[in-house]
Amino acid sequence: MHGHAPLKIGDKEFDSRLIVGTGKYSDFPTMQKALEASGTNMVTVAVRRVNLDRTQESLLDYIDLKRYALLPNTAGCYSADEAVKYARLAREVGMSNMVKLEVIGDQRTLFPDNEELLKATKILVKDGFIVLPYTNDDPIMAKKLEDAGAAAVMPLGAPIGSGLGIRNPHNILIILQTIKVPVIVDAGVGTASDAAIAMELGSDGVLMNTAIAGAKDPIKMAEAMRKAVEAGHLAFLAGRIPRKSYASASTTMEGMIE
Amino acid sequence: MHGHAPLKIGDKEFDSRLIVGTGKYSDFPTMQKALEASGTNMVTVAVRRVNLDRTQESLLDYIDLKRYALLPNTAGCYSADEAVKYARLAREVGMSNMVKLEVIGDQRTLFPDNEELLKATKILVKDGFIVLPYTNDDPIMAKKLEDAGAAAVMPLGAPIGSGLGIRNPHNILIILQTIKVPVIVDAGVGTASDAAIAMELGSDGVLMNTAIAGAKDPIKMAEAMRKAVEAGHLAFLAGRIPRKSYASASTTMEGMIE
Amino acid sequence: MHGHAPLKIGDKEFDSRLIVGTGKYSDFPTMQKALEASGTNMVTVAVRRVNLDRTQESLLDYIDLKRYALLPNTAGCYSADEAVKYARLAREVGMSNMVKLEVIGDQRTLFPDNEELLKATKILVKDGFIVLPYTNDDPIMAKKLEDAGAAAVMPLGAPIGSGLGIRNPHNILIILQTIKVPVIVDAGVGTASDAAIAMELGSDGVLMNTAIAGAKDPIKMAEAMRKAVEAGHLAFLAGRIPRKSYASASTTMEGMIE
Amino acid sequence: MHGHAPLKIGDKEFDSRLIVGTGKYSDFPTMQKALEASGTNMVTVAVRRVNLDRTQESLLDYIDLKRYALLPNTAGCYSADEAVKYARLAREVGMSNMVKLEVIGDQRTLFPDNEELLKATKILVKDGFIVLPYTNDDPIMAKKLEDAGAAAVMPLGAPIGSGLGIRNPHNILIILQTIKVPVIVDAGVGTASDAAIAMELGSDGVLMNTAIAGAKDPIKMAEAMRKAVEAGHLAFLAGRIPRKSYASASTTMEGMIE
Amino acid sequence: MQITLNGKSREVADATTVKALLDELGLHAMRVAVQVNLDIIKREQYESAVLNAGDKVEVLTFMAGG
Amino acid sequence: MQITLNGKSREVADATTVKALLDELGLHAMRVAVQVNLDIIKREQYESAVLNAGDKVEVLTFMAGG
Amino acid sequence: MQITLNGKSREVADATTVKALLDELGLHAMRVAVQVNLDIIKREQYESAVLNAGDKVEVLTFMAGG
Amino acid sequence: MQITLNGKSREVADATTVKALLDELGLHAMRVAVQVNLDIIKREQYESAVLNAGDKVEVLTFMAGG
Repeated sequence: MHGHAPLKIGDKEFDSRLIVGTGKYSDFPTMQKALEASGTNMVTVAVRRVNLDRTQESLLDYIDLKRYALLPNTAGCYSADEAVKYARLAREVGMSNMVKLEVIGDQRTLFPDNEELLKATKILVKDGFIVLPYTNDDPIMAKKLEDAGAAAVMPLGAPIGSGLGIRNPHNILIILQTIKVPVIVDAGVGTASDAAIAMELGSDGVLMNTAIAGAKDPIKMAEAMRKAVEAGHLAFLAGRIPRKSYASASTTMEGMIE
Repeated sequence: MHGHAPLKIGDKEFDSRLIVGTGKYSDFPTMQKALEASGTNMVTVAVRRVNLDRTQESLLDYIDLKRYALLPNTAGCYSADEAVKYARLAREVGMSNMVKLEVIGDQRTLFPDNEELLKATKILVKDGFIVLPYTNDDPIMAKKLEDAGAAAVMPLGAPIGSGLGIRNPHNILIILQTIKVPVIVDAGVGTASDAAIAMELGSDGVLMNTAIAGAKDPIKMAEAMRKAVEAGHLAFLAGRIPRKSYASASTTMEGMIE
Repeated sequence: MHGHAPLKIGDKEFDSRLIVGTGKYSDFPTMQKALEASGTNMVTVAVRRVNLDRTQESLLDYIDLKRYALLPNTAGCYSADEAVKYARLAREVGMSNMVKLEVIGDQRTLFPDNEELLKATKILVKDGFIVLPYTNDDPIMAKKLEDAGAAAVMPLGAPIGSGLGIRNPHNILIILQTIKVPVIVDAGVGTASDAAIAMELGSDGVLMNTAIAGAKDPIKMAEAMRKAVEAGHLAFLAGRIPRKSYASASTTMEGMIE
Repeated sequence: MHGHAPLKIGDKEFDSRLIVGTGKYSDFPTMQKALEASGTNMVTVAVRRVNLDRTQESLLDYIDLKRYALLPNTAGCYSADEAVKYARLAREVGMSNMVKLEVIGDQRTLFPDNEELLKATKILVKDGFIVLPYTNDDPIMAKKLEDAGAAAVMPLGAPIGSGLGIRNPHNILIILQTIKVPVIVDAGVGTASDAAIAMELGSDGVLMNTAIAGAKDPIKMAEAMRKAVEAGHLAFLAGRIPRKSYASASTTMEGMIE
Repeated sequence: MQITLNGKSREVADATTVKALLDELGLHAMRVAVQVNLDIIKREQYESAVLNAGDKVEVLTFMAGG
Repeated sequence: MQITLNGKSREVADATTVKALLDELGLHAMRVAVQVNLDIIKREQYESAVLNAGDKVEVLTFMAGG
Repeated sequence: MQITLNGKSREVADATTVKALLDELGLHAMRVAVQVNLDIIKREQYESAVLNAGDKVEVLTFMAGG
Repeated sequence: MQITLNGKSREVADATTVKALLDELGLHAMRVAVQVNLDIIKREQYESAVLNAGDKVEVLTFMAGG
């Protein structure tokens, strides 16, 4: 049941329900400290050409592989074929057979092309990958992805990097009621309460990058996100009070002087 | 500046920015564990007749006074005179000269009667109390209460016990920009994200009771609230990313295969 | 009962539930056409020094007094005394004993100073005025104003000219359940749907100025507002469907080919 | 440009931007009056078995075909093949080659199966139909449907019959910026302001059924919807004021007594 | 002979045409669609289309729907 | 003599009445309110109300406002 | 003599002091507030404050509240 | 001979293997993926895979990304 069992993807269990991206940091040491502060166990990476001039440092020098599982993405891919290609290249690098599968449909919104995404998911699942597709908040598509063998489904809350929060919590809720594999809200989170809201819905996890990397103080924001995800998850488990239109006193009148 | 300095009320500083009520718990041991889990340093209490039959236990047997400051309230008072009377009785009990000043204007909403509230605030401040008035989200009234000597101002987010969250964050924000004394959002919080939102606005603290006591698992919810308040406060300090209508990639296209 | 009987203020009935301000128009002919398009029967005016140089035209040359009742305001007044003075000057001008009573508490928000507002209301009611106080969305204050003899209560939806809409519909609803005199939402409307929402709550009317005068095409927006107020009011009377979390088909499966 | 030119579907122009369903009315005369009050020029119908017992009246006896264009739907179809079959049966009935194409993906939400929907759209466009697909608020899918030859795209605001309004206006806006064919918000409208909001976004039209048929007074609600659609459309054309965090006076201080 | 009409079995004369069936049913030919055994029968075929025993006939029209 | 009219000093004949002032200003008596030194002058007093040197006179009317 | 204690009538010895009453009730003087006929009795007065027949005595303390 | 490496032309010895190329580039074989003319070269083939003049070689690894 969503949000209850520990987060399990493929056969790995993860203590933290927060997955963090490695992009957009001012420098690697800041990224490294932010990852630590976030308490995450899984970080996303991209597959790109090595830079042959020795000037740049390597990302991997700043990621402790004993501490963090790597989740390679297929960011920047606009077709199933291209995404499949990048997933295979990622696997060749040899540190993970998981893939955050992105097939982008439009440059301005970076919304997924679900038709191509489903195609790529089927190919990669058959090919033995643990596939985590980045999709929109369409419960019907979420079900198709689960049926295609996705290890988790990652609906967006809002456009990548927009910080608009969970635009349509009602759809996320319906996705949670519709599929059995873990639901990880990916994209849209702007601040701590957004992450808490995602978890309060019963989501199994949250994935974010810009909200941390783009904050004025990424390390502090990473800590905020760790606590927000835990807070939202605990609140989900604790069972919130119902909303009421009127007040209900927390102090009884009984025992007042008549 | 709000949210930056540690929470200071009168001359006392408080590590936790969460103030918790003691009402509505199923039993005192549950309350005791919830207070612990919340990490609070200040709890609200009411002033009521002692029960002369020995059957009931005493609340105070379950509150470690070395750990928690007591904030007596004037709940159930519908006039300045009555509230002043209860504040003085509270002081006589002799453990606090602070008072959560409530003057209720209507039974169904438990909204404050600001006219009477301001009157009572002036009287009690002159009388040496540290006054924390429970008011609505009216910035003009907040300023009048500050000018009257209130040690903090406690605007409501929504009706007491309603769990409707912060109905009008814009007004809370304006209150924060208008007054200098601590602003503590009191009433309305229903779940963790509500508390986070209150803190993200830059509030100095949050006061709640029903959201914890009324949860299916009050102890877990208390822990959720502790983390949510910390998360929201850290996010405020960290400086969130701006909201944008469109996406901004967290992974660069640079270095892709041409 | 709110929203049911025709809008009646003092002893005058008004066909239109839309009250329009005369400020901020690029020119008087545009204002005149906008007032016509809005279908309003009542327009607000300010009391200001006559300009002694003949260069400027007079507002009143563009307002057909057979068609529009005048509602003078006390805009710009920051104390009960000042507001009372302007109300009396308005009455001396001799076209109306109604007054849109404004006592401003703060320049940046233009929120009302309810304490002074209540004082001024009592004075002016005793003095025979038909008083329409501009207040915030506090149900307790609304009741005090009604008890003081206000002919209508005009809670704000959002700051004057902000176009932020009805920030806290829940409070407007409670005001409607609390008082008997007409409730006219004043300030905050930005576009047609805001006006419709105000009326759907059961309000008796809406007052606006900037939303029309500040639109790119004020005359078109005036017509939009006329229709929006009528639409919202009709929807209130018609009784909307309940909100449901899931779908309910508008077409039956019955009669499909098996 | 959306919302500017008159609503044109295929080669037909429609004065009204409101499309109304014929389902769920208590009786045909009420439906007939509601259609009149709504001012619509196009009504949706389903294709079902004729009832061979003469007891029931026929829907078509209550629809003036000179006044209303018929838009047959494929409600209740769960696959492209089934939807194509019903579209062809509808055409055989011989009053319209337009089709509101529905391919449902899930019974509880009645959300569309976009994969099957796209397939059916391609088949029916090739077959000469004027296809209006009911889809979700995914801009990428909207573009694919336009590219497949859809005459208009009809994104949902919320689940059919839910009355939850436009859950994600941001996506509707992006759809409007992404495609050129008319965008008609279909499903989700609960009351007048929802319809106004849909139009204020710049939509070309709104389609609804339950919001009118399910209202306590369907005829009054139909009139409300007519005005709301017109109001929202006019407001879109008029150009609303920008939202501002603070107030801006509608009355100048100039000319006050010093 | 027996056919199935809109899911219910019905006795009709041998070699009944679709047109004859519609007339017998008193249905306005201009307002229905007819399917026989999964094939849609075009209006111009109503006179020539002869039903056989056991045919599954569906006669549909427009009904209320959203 | 000198009076202050709407904040600006102005020369008027001695013993000018409010009515005379309004006439001189060409103002429609039915559309203004007059205040002299903080006191509102009722319309029926316009003829009898005589201004004194140094009086602060305010003449107001309805202007555009929300 | 009869007094009213927290709304219920009660028999106490004549000239009972507040302190005596609290002792009799077994109440911790450091944790209550006492009001007699609308006047709050300060703690330092507990020994000297003598109750009279018919006095309305209220003894209050902290209870659960939000 | 000339090959194209990550989009830039480069001179390498004839019959250079993928392994040789990586060594020459000083790249950790355990941290890269290699594609030659659209085919991914598995790690176990690095020693046997011989490059030809004009080959388009891509060497990729993990970089920062969200």
